[in-house]
Amino acid sequence: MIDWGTIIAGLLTLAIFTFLYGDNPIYRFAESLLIGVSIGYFLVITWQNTIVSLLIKPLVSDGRIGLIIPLGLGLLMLSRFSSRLSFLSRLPIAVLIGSGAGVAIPAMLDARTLRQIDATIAPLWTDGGLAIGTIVVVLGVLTTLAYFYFSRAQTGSLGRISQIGIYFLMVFFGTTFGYTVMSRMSTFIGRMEFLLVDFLRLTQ
Amino acid sequence: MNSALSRRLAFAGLFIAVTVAMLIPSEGDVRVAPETRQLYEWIDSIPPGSQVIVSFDHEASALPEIRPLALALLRHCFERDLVPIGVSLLAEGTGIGFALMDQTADEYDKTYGEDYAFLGFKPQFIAAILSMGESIPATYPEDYLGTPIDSLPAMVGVTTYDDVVGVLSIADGSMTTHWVEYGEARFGVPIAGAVTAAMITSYDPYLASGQMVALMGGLRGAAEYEQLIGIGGGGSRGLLAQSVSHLYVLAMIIIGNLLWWRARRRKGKESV
Amino acid sequence: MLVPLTAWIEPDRLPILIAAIIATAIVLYTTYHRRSRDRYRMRPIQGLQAVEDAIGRATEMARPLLFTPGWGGDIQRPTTIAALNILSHVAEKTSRYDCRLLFPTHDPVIMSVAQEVGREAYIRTGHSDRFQADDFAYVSSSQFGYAAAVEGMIARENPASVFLLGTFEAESLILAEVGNASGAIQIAGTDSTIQLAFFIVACDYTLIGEELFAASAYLSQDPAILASVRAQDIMKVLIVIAILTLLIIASTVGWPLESLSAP
Amino acid sequence: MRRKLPQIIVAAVGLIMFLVYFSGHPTAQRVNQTILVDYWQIIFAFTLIVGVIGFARSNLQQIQRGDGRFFRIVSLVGLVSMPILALIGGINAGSPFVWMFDHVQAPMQATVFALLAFFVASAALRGFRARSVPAAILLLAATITLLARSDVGGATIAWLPETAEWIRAHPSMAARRAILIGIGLGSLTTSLRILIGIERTWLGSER
Repeated sequence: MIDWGTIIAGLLTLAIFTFLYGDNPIYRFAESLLIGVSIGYFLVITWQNTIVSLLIKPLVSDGRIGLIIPLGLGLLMLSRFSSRLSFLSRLPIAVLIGSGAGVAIPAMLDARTLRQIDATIAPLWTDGGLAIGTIVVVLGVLTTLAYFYFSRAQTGSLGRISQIGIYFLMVFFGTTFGYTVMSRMSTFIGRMEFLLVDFLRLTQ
Repeated sequence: MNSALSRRLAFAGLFIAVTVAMLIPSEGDVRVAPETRQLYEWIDSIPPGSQVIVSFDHEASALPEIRPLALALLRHCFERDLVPIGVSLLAEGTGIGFALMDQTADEYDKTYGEDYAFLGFKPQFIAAILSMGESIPATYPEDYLGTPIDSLPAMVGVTTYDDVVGVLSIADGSMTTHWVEYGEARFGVPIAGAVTAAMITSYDPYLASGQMVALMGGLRGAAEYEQLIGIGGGGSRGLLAQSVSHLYVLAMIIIGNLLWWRARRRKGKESV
Repeated sequence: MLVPLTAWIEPDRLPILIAAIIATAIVLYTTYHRRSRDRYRMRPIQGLQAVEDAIGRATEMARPLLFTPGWGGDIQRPTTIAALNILSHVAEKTSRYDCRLLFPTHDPVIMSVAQEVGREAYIRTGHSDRFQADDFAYVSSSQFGYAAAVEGMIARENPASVFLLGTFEAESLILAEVGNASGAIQIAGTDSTIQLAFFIVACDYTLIGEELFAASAYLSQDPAILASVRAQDIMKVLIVIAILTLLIIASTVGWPLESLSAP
Repeated sequence: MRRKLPQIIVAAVGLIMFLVYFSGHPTAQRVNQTILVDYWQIIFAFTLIVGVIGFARSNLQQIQRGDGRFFRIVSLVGLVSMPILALIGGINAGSPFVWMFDHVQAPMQATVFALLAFFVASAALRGFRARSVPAAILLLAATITLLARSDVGGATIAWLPETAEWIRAHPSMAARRAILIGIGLGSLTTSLRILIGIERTWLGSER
């Protein structure tokens, strides 16, 4: 039996790879199809998991009348299609933005600030001598923070300190670049595995 | 050399190098990084029968890296008789996560609904994480297949994060950050991450501060984990091609720098 | 109605509440204390001139300008808000010079808000007739559907300048490399730290992390936004002082408390 | 009114969400749940519908105008086919909807992702120059990281993996931590500005 799924997947894979030579109609066909299908997929999944499971079912079968309010707010979004009424869509957007900001404040303070300060603090020297690792971390955190100080020109001693911060940043970018190369290569190898093993059957 | 040509040459070289490396069979042990061992030991220490949330926070595109990671972890979970509860913060993780759980459950003769469950996707990840912290049944009145979750034995006794051992986030992006910043910070649920190699350094401060209990990443991490649980898989394959590709990129950097140096020297001479 | 306070407040979250109150006080002070606000000067961020040049270039070449906020963010993300602030500035310029502005996004909410921001900028300059709402388009929520769409747009519309400002994930290098190959001037800025290495390599100018927030303040010269940059700097100074003090305590007498914040 | 009311809503909802963070009281939890699940999620679903309609409309207009007609039609067919398939066969394993995802969407997406490997190679050839001290540091860190994680036939330099791990756990982590703190503060002040009502960009035009 012909495995149409693998054949189609293989051809579409090759179609995307043609972009490496340059933009062309084959790639553009694949791209257009991908955009359409991916929007359709997301729409279906969101419809099923949100509109049906969180709105229609509880409203119709459990009679949760309170859901009329978010339903109404959601419907206000549709006012965007009228230029006269589109300001109404600001109300639901206001709910999204307001709640997002409200939950972000404590989360940012806790997870990103207090906990990270806390983790930076450790004795700089112990009975065994200087704690080199801790000292490097402290130096890195402080000098990099200095680089992100915008209220004064980066000259004089602040300039020198923030220059050290740049060196730390570069170590981070370098390490990250290394790991990202690994990731990207893994993905490519994965696609090649599909092409060589499943599609062309060149190897096991 | 003009830039379009050099680009295409660089592309062609990568194609050839990787293809050749993949056609050569290779095997061998790898050195296990400490962070991979840490994750292994964390899962190994969980008492059998405990529920653990496995969150498939990735899209289909990262599958080559995600799949071996997810399979190795799920196998370990099932082998230890843990009860994984699958969720997803990204729509595409839904179908993939369900298929991966299904596949590994079969290998260990586990029954859906009793030994594991899959709740599916909720959009707007921050809202999803926070509302699960208040009540999982209210966030997911039914599972992915449409069964009411109070009828699933696997979900018995699970109402909030307090009732699970932790969250294992399998991610190709920054979703694990949201688990840390909203799930851990607010509800104190332990977070472990299995992420693509590219993402791993961005989580280092969270691992160092204890906001994450464990972290491993990449195809290489998957290979190490496979070695720890003694089951070969996608991570161990392709390791040679992986190493070759790293060396190829290093070669590109060196060639680029040599060309640039030469051009600069020539320019320097002309101006003198 | 007498309820014990502890029933309502979790004691272990108090440090965060205190920190939030301090932060609010600092923001209010820098925003509303007029005298100190008027005296405040932010240091110019290197290369912001590049933003103006990029807009000028698109006009001269009569080619569009493409601005995209990346795949990773949603409207609640401050990075997105900062990017939209910059968009407002860019849109004002493009409306004056009648330069086409393309804004593809992966998020329908961002699309709605960006349309509002764009329209507002065009109205401000008196060119509302030039505003094209359809150029502020939702393309796909899927990461690589979005990447493919923007990549195709860059290859075909051939924008003279590309602005990649916002939250980016793996799609960053695809967009930056395609833009680079097309010869566009590229300005990137993101708080997604892993992508920065790639932006630094492939783009003409890159705003690193917080510089994006600062750039939005500097470009708009909006006193309220400048005030918040200053507020952040004050907080940073407090953090540095706190770290140094606590380090000395921890190294000499030992740190008495188990942890600063909630577990 | 057109600007005031949204601002009041933002401030009210934001303040509520901020305050419930500090409370474990059942009422607070219920409020939290209502806003997060009922409001946030449901409103988002509707904005998605708006986005999809906008996408379809702009494609239809372009089809009428005649630019890229064929490709626009392909997009629209792709878009419409997924809900139709879902209606016919459901969305569970084995359905045509899932088949489309597995054999059309997923492979293409993974391949777009795989293009990155090539862009990494060309960026490495073209962009990574040891022009200055910072650039040289970046290159050195990248080289150590990559070499430490490539062992061809078990051959590695003994000290390399440990050095790479130390770099990642100390200097690299420190810089990342400072970035995290900085961005945390940036996010914090932006959120505060939104709640206080100083930040109004999102409101857009006066009309």
